[in-house]
This record gives sequence, C-alpha cells and structure tokens, in this order.
Amino acid sequence: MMLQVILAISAVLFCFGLLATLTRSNAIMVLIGIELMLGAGNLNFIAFWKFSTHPELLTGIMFAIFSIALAAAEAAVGLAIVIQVHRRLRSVNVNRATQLKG
Amino acid sequence: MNFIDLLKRIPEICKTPETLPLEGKKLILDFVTWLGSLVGIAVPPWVLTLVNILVVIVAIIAVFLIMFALMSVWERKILARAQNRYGPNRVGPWGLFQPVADGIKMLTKEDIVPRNADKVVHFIAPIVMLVPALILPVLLPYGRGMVAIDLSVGILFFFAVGAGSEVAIFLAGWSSRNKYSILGAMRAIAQMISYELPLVMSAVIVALVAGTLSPTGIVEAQGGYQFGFFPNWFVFTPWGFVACVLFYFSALAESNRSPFDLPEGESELVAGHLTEYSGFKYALFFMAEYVGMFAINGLLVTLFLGGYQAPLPFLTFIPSWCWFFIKLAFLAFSLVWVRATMPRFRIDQMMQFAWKFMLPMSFAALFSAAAWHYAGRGLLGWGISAVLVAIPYFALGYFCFTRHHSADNRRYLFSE
Amino acid sequence: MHELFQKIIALPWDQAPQWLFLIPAFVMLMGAAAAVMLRNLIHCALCLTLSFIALGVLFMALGAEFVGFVQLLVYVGAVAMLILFAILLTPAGEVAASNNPLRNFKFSRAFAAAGGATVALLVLVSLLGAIFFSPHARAVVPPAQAAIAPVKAIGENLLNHTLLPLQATAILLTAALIGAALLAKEEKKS
Amino acid sequence: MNTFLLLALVPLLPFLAAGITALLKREQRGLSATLVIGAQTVACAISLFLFAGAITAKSGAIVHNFPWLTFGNDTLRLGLLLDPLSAGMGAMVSFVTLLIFIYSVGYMKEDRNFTRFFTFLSLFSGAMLGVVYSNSLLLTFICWELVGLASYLLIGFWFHKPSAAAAAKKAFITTRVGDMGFLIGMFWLYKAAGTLLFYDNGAGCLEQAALATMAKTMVGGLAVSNIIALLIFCGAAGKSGQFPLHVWLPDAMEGPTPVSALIHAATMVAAGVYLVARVFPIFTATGAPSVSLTVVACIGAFTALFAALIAVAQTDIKRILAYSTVSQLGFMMLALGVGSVGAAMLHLIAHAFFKALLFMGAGSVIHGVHEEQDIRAMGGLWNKMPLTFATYAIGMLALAGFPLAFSGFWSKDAVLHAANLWPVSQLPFKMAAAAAFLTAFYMTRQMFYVFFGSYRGHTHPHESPVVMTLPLVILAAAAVLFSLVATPAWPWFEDFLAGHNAGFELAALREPGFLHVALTSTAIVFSGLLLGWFIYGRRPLSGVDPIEAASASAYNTLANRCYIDELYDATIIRLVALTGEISAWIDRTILQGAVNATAGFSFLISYLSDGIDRFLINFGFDHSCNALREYGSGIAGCEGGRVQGYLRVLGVGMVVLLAFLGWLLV
Repeated sequence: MMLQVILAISAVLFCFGLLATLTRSNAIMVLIGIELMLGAGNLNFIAFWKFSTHPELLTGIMFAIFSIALAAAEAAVGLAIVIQVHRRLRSVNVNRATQLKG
Repeated sequence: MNFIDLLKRIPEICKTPETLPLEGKKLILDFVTWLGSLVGIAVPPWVLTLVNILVVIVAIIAVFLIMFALMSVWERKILARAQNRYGPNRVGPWGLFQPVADGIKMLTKEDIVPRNADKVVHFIAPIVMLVPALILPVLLPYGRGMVAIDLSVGILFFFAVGAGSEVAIFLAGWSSRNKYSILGAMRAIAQMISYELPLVMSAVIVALVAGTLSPTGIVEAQGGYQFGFFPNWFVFTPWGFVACVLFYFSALAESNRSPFDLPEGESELVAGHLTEYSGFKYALFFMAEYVGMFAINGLLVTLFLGGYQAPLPFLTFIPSWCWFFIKLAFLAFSLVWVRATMPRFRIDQMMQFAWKFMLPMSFAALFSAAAWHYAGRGLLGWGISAVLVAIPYFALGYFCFTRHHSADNRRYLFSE
Repeated sequence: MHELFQKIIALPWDQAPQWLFLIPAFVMLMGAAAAVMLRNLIHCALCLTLSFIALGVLFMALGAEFVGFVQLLVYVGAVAMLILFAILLTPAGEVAASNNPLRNFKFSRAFAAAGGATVALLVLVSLLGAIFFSPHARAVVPPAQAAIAPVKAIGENLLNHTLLPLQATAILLTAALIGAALLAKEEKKS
Repeated sequence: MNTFLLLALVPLLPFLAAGITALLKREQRGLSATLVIGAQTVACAISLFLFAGAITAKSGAIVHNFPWLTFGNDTLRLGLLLDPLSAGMGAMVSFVTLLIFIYSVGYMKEDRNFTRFFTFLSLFSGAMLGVVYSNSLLLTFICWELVGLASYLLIGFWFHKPSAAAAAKKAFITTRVGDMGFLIGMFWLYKAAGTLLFYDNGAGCLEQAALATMAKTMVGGLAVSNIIALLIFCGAAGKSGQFPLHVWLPDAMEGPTPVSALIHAATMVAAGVYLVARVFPIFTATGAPSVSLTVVACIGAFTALFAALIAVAQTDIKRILAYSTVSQLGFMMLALGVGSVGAAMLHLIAHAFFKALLFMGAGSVIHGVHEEQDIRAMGGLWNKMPLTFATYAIGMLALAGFPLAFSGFWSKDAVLHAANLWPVSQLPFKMAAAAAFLTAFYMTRQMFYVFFGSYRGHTHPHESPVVMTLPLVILAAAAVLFSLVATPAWPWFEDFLAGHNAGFELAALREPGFLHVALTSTAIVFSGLLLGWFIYGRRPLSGVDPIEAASASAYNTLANRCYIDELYDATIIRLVALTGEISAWIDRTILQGAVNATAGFSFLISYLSDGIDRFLINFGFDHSCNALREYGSGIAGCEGGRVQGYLRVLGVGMVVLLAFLGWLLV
C-alpha cells in the first residue's frame, strides 16, 4: 500500500509538471515543469529502491544521484538557452521560437 | 524514584565537568519520568524522545542566542578598542547589558513594510533566513558524545541547509521592490555561490582524508598527539593549513562579514537587501547572520582545529566542550579583528579572488592531501604536500595578482 | 478525560513514523501546484523551491538521506537560484503583436490551456489507474526495508560499479558548464 | 641492438626528419635545420658504425629480409643488406651528405623556403641511403624513384625561375626514359629469377642458381642475363648521365649549389654506378667480357671523352664541373665495363669527396661574388678567398689526377690500369687517356679563369662563413687522405670490397704493368696542366677565349654541347610531336565521328523515351505528386514548431498506450 501511495504522489507531481509544460507559454515555466517531472522520476527511483528486495545494491540511489546531476546540467543549459532566446526575440514565449519549423 | 534523589544528583553531576551536559540531559529526562509517575502513568518512550529532542533544541538555541548577545557587545567593544575609544559601557557592568537594551529598542521600533512590497514574501524572508541558521548548529559536536544528531552525512547536511539562506536573501531583496535591495541581494547571492565552491571543496578535502562525512568522525580522526605533544589537527598539515585558510575566507564571504560585506556596503547600496527592513524583522536577520557565522566557524573548528580536542595532552583536564567554545571564541575574536583592520573588497576583485585564486588553490590542496595520504601521512608526505601547495600558491600569485604592466600605466588622480 | 488520554496513547503510534512522509509529500504537492498555477513568475519559482525542499525531506523520510541532501544542495542551492536569476534576466517585455490576429485572440490561448490541462488530467488518470488497478498493483510488494544507504557504500558504489557513468557525468557537467557560459554570454556586435 | 634495426634506422631517420620538417612552419628555420642535421648525424654515426663492423666482420654479407606484400600464395619480400660494398658506399654517402647539410645552413641562409629545402634534402638522404642498403631490386627501385623525385624537387627548388623549372622537368623526364628500361629489366628479372631479392640464402637473384638459369636461357641470340643487365644499365645510364641520356645533368645545375654538390656530383649520379656494381653478377653471368659489359665499357669510355671535350668550352663554373662529373662517371662505367668493380667504387668514393669539394668550393665562390656564375666575370680570387682557393686547388689537383698525394691520381690510375688490361680492345683505354688529358686541361683553364689574373667582375668578393668553409676543409682532407687506402701498394679499399684483407706490398708499385700506366698518366696530366698554363696562364685573359680565337667553329660546337639537345629536338622530340599530331588527327576525325554517331543514336533513343515518359508516365506521376503535395501541406500545418503541441500529442499517445496496456492486462 505504501509503495502505491508514494507512486501516486509521484504521479500527481509528474502531472503538475506536465501541466506546467503544456499550458504555460513562458519558457522558464516550461523548464520548471520539466524539473518537477524529473523530481517525480527521482521519487520513483527512491520508492522502488526502498521496496526492492536488495536495497543494499543501491541501484535506485545511484540512479537518483545521476539523475540529479543531469538535471542540474539540463537546467543550466536550458536556462542559458532561454536567456539567449530572450536576447534574440525579446520574448521567452515558447510559441514565438518557431524558426526551426519545417 | 523521588524528587529528592533527583536533587541530590545535581552536585554529583557537577563534580565531573566533562560529562556535565550529558548528565544534565539525563536528569531532565528522569524528571519527566518522575512527572509522569506523579500523574500516575508510565511515560511512553516516544514522549521521552520528543522531550529529549526539545531539550537539545532549547539548549542549543539558548546557547547560541546568548552567544549572539555577548558577541554583539563584544564586537562593539573590540572595534572600539581598535579605533581607540571605549565602546558601550553605560548599560550594566562594562556595558554587558547592552544587548538587552538593543533588543528592547528593536522590538519596540515600528515595523515598516513598503507599500509596493510583496508583503507575504517580505514577511517570510527573515523567517526563512533564521530557520536554516538555527538548524545548522545541531550537527556540530560540542564535546565528547555531545552532538544533537550524529548524521553520517553531516557535512553535506551543513551545505544543503546552508543553501537556504541564499533563498532568504533573494526573498528579502526581491520583495522589497527597492533597487538597492535587489542589487544587494544579487551581489550577495553571486558572492555566496562563488565562495561556496572553495568552501565545499576544502570541506571535501577533510572528508576525503578523514574518510567520513560525519563531523564526529572527523573530530575523532584528529584525536591523538604526534610525538606525544603535537596535536593531530588537520590545520597542522600543509594541505590542511591551505584548506583552513581557504575555508576561513570563504566562511567570511558566506556570512557576508567584512571584508566581504559588499552586499551591505553602506557607501554603495545603503544596506543591501536589508534596506527596507526595520524593527524585529531586522533583528531576526541580524540574529540569523550571527548564528550562521557561529555555525560556520564551529564547522571550521570541527574540520580543521580538532573540534573539542585539547591542543596539548596536559590540558585535557579542561572539559572537551569548553575547548570547543574556546576555539570558537578565538575565531569570533579574529573575525572582529579582521573587520577592524581590513578594507572592503571591490566587487571584481572579490569575484576574481574566488574564481581565479581560491578555487584553483582548493584543487591544489585536494591533490596535496591525496599525496599526503598516499605518502603515508608521515614527514615525507608532509614535505611533498607542502611542495604541492606551495607551487600553485606562488604560480597563482604570480599570474593573478602581480601587475605585469609597467608602473607608467597607472594614473594617480587625487592621491598624489 | 483520562480515558481519552489513554486512548490517544494506545493508538498504534509505533506505526506513525512510517507515514510521517505524508507531511513533506503534502507540502511538496502543494508547492508544485502553486508553482504551476501562480501567475507571478517569482512566486512560481519560490513555490518550486519549497516543493524541492519538501521533496528532499521526503527522500530523507524514505531513508535516502544522502540523496535528500544532494537534492537540497543541488536544487535549492543551484537550480532554484538559476531559475530566479533567469527570471530576473528575462523581463517579460511588451509582447509585440503577431501578424496573425487569431494568434492574439484570448480564446485560442484559453483553448490551448484547456487542451493541455485535459491531456495532463488524462495522463494522471491513466497513471493512477495503472498504479492502483493494474494486475501488477495486486502483486506482492516486498515489505519496506529498513533501507539505510551508508555514505561509504554509496561512495564505494560510485567508484566501483558506476565509475564510467560517473566519469561521463563529470564530462557532461563540464560540457554543460562551458556550454551554458558560452550560450549566455553576450555576443559581440561585429 | 640488432643489425637489422640499425640498418633500417639509417634511411628511416632522415625520412622521419623529412616528415616532421614538412609539417613545420616556414619561420621555424632553426628547428628544421637542427632536426634534419641531427637525424643525419645519427644516421651517419650508425652507418660509420656499420662500416666499422663490416671491416672487422669475417663473414661476407648480412642479409635481413622481410615480407612486404602478400598476394595469393606469393609473398613479395624486401630486404636490407650489409656487405662491404653497401657499407662503404653508405658511410661515404651519409658522411658527405652530412657535410653538405651543414654547408647548406650557410648557403641557404637568405632563402625564404629554408625549411622546405631541408625537408627535400632529408627526403633525398633517406631515399639515397635506402638505395644503398637495399637487398631487393624492388626496394632499390622504390628508393631510386624517390631519389629522382627529390632531385626533381631540388633542381626546381627555385621554381620561379623558368630555367630551373624547365631543368627540373628535363631531369625528371630524361631519367624516366632510363628508368623505363630499368622497370622492364626488373619485371624480366622477376620472371626469369622468380625473386627480386639480391641475396636470400642461395635463392636470391644474384646467387648461383638464378644466374646459371639466366645465363642458359637465350632470347634472340642473347643470354637473358645480358638483356636484363642491359635494361638495368639503361636506368643506371639515365641516373648517371651516360652518353645518350646525359643531357639533363648539366641543366640540373640550375638548382642550389649544395644540391649540385650533393645530388649531381657525389651521391645520386653515383647511384647508377652503384647499381651496376650491385647487380654486377648478372652482367658477368655469361663470363667476364660479356656483351653487356662491352656495351657498358664502350659507353663509359665514350662518355668520358665526349663530356671532357664539352667541358673545355663551357663558361659557367658549375657547368664545367657538371660535364666533368659526366666525364668521371664515364670513367667509372668504363671501369665496371672492363670488369673492375673495385676500381669503379674506388673512383666513385674518391670522386665523391673531391667533386663535392669542388662543387661546394664553386658554391662558396658564387656566394662570395654575389651569385655570379660566369667564370669570365671572375678572376684573381685567390687572395680574396684564400681558404676557398686552397681547398678548391686541392680538389682540382685531385680531379686532374696530380700524382702521388691525391686520391684522384690513384683511383684514375686504377681505372686506366683495368682498361689497359681489357682483353677485348685497347680503344677504351686510349679514349680514357685522352679524357684524362682533357680533364687536366679544362681544370687548369677553370683555375686560371677563376682564381688567377685580375678580377673582372663588378662586385666585392668576400670569403664565405665558417659553416661553409669548414665542410670544405674536411672534404679537402678526405680527398687527400683517401689516397692512403687507395694505392696499389696497400689496396685496402679494393680488397675490402673483394672481401679479403690487404697486405702492404711496396713492390706492387714497381710492377711493370702498373708502372707503365702510372708513368703514362703522369705524363698525360702534366702535359694537360702545361697546355692549360700555356694557353690560359701566360697572358691575362680577355673576353674572348683563346681557343675561340684559334678555331671559332670548333669552340662553338663544343660550347653548344655538340648540339646534342638540338639533335634531340630535331629527332626525338619532333617525332614525339608528330606522333601526337597524328593521334590527335585520328582522335578528331575517326574517333570523334564514331562518338558523334553513337551520341546521335542515343539522342534519338532518349527522345523517344522522353516522349513515352512525358505522355505516359509523367501524367499519372504528376497527378499523384500534386495530390501528395496538397495533403503534405495540410499535414505540415500540424508541424507548427510548437514544442507544447508536440508534447501534448505525446501525452495523448502515452494515455492511449496505457489504456491499451490496461485493456491487454485486465
């Protein structure tokens, strides 16, 4: 039961992130949503680690640590891109940065 | 068990000062048990745990608040001495009750919130500032067996929680809707992030050598004496000395103390992120800064100065927790001393110092520590380690801080 | 009065710490909801920070102390600060009117938001369905372990089993650092 | 260290240096020179070490073979060889090369492309040492061609001068003509002997079994061995400037003087002689005075005399030396032709020393009088450039064959002695004697023009720097000292080549055959010198050459190199041009007509298929394309560049997938 509760919490967190990513037009809000989704993923790693048969293998922990490191890199690069986009378009609206469309 | 027995234990406890705080805590717990028996119920264990926690929290907060009060008057006295004047001496003997007077003044001041300010955030900011500062002291080992929570990831805990104060500063600066505030906050955050790197790096070195992240473990690793009299503190190794100095500077910058007090540089930014605060909220900020400063210096004592270990074998008769506070007091004094003597940095100098000197030096110290470890931690390791930190030191000094252009390029405008 | 006291004490309190994680979880979800819903960007970022802190505490409550502190250190100390700085550096200037009048029509934006919300809701429902009603949900879950991850074990694991990922991450972080610095750098007007 | 590694290192080091220097920037002059000279020094040290080893070694040759290419069941092997011949030659080549490298530092100091020059030099050195130490005709050929390439690059080093570029092309093409014969000979040898390795434990092409087979097989009345020998000799003649193919060598003097000294006097041109000496067993497969050897002897003798004649009337200081080189190479070929490898190699080494000396002396003179090459604009330099004069005089006396103290005397006598003993004919001996006389004469002429009398130029001559004169002094010493090991009394070098130790035997000097020749040649030399003094030394020289004054037509014929180039122009080149014209005409009329007819036919077919395409296929295809485009543009509307839109679809897809999964499981 406890595992399912944690997973449900994680799912809700994920959907909050998804909501921000889908509905907000501000690029920074999109990034915030992505961070939330990553957090939900980490929560799942930890939960499954806690309820695994071999927690001493630390697989979930390792995943979560690397995931956090990658999320940090992602945030840095993402925000740098946002700043650069703002410099070019004077806007951080994701719907304006459509120059790459086919 | 009756009350009289409890009272009788008090003089016994006082006979052995080394374990006095621990025994005192036990006494309080027994007192609670006695209270339960008075009501007629057996006190469940979780209540005792809760009481235990509360006692520790109250003790730590009380000690640090008292230290804060003493420090505020002591700092003014020392500064006054440095500037050849008396300092506060009206309230109480030697002005000792000055903090009480200050407190009353602060509490009775009008609490002003700017009209345009984001009121909720403006209100939350001092609380967010104070909470991490008060959480930090729980992981310091004050004496033998005297640590509130013996965390295995204590050092990490310290930096993780310490990160909260950056958020608080941002909250304060942004919510004030004042350009001085926001500029001050930005400066403070930039400075804290920059100096967090050497800070963490030098702590990492110690963790590496001690093989643990637990503060108690680190202090225990510094126990014992070389040749029977020379303490095994990390500050007495070359890498440890460098890391200690780096940590000290970074701690100055992290707690926004002079000469790194640019965010509050009154000649440029009025009072930085504190500009729009007054009264009790200002007092909270003030308190949080001082408590944070004690905490970070306590960590310095733990990491490098041997924590509660006595400096010489024959001095062990002084209780270990006294040693901790003696060292902390010495550091506090040195902070005031530095404040009285050093002028403020310029912002670009400060950033350069962090990125171009402190960070490379901390890496150098890391390598040096590794060399020290693998060379057997003896005299040979000591020598290699010394060389390994001396070379980067002189190289960095030459490349970063020596003026390579000729003196002709300088213009003296007013100082001639 | 006395009975009530007895009853409260008789509750299965020893089970309670297991469920204490619901407190940070609740705070985290509230923070996330606020971060998503609020209009003011700074408030969003602050709520996100709160959510991150709560998530870190949640990790600790689940027994992963190290990950929890790393979460606090990285997210609160760095990512939240980055987001706040980015928000301050990208002031939402006057949005120039697009050529297409339909694009500026409020209704279409509201429509898009509603569509996104619907999708998110659908995903949530399907996820929850999968969690609670799928056949796997009835599978036997091993009991919660007294899962303690000693720092030493993590360190040894990092340098033994996951050494290659660790190195790769180090390179990635360096690349990200340089890349971010290059990207955010003001271009020289030639 | 094993010998193979040492042997391989000698050519590889200069190659490596060339490779590295090729990557250097133009400004890194010091570095490039240091690298190249350093590599050469090491290579020279190793080759001298190997030479010393070869002297002391009792067993004849050390052979190391290794596989190079494998095709099918056949393995093509290359190899390295250390025997007295290659050891002596290698030591000389690497030593002279090293001296000339050092000299080049001074000579090329002002040149912009200093680095490139040293790259080429090092490339040349590696290739040349490869030729020397090779134990396979194939490896020899590869290095041979590399030597040719380096020679081409170095002659054309100042390619901005049209004459230099033309000379480079000429050298390259002329030697290619000879190499064609070499290549065919090599193929034939591979077919006849089944291997190209020289020595391979009895299975090599120079060993008894293969030679016997080749001597027995007859093609068109000639033994195969003789045909192959003659074909290989074509290559050698091209490289060594023997008579029909000598025309490139004098023109090659357009290159920088160190190049002339290195390639076109001391080493590369001697490669032909070395090659013939190397494959000498093929020449003698059918007995000592074989057909091929007779040809070699005749061509050598004729070249010696012919080139000496032309040298008499040249006015360019380097051209005189060039024709002299051709002439001396003729001597060597003559020695080979009459069957004396020892005399040929003796003259080769001696000649390498004093001719390199003469060329470098000429370079020093040219440098000293500011790039003037015409000897009529020099004169009286003996007191302005004393060191150059002294060393040049030593070289000149050595070349002229001045008795006793100079190596040239002994080596030339060895050649004459061998020619005199040739059983077939006395004519080559007489021609060689005449050439020796002319040699003394034209060298005297040159000396008087350059160093005596009064200065006729307009600049201020000066002595060259030490870096240039030092190699001169060393080479002068070598030219003199080499005579110690070259006398018949102690024929150490010849016996070393033959593989046995020489005894000191003064009586050999009094042997009638030798004494007769030696006295004759002494008389010849002295008469040449005297005649030279008589014509050029008595009176101060004016603008007109005394011989020209005496007999203008003869002089002009000689001065124009007997019109050989013009002859080639009129015959071979015109023939080639005519062939070209004819093939061009065939191309234009016959082939082009055929091509046009084919093209017209295909045009017709394509016109037809185009019609089918257009009216049958395209109609339907166009329609479907248009339809696709319309639908495509409709679908492209979904592709709005909006990330969130994509993500939304992704979310819906995830829901659908989960639902499907649930339907599957429940």
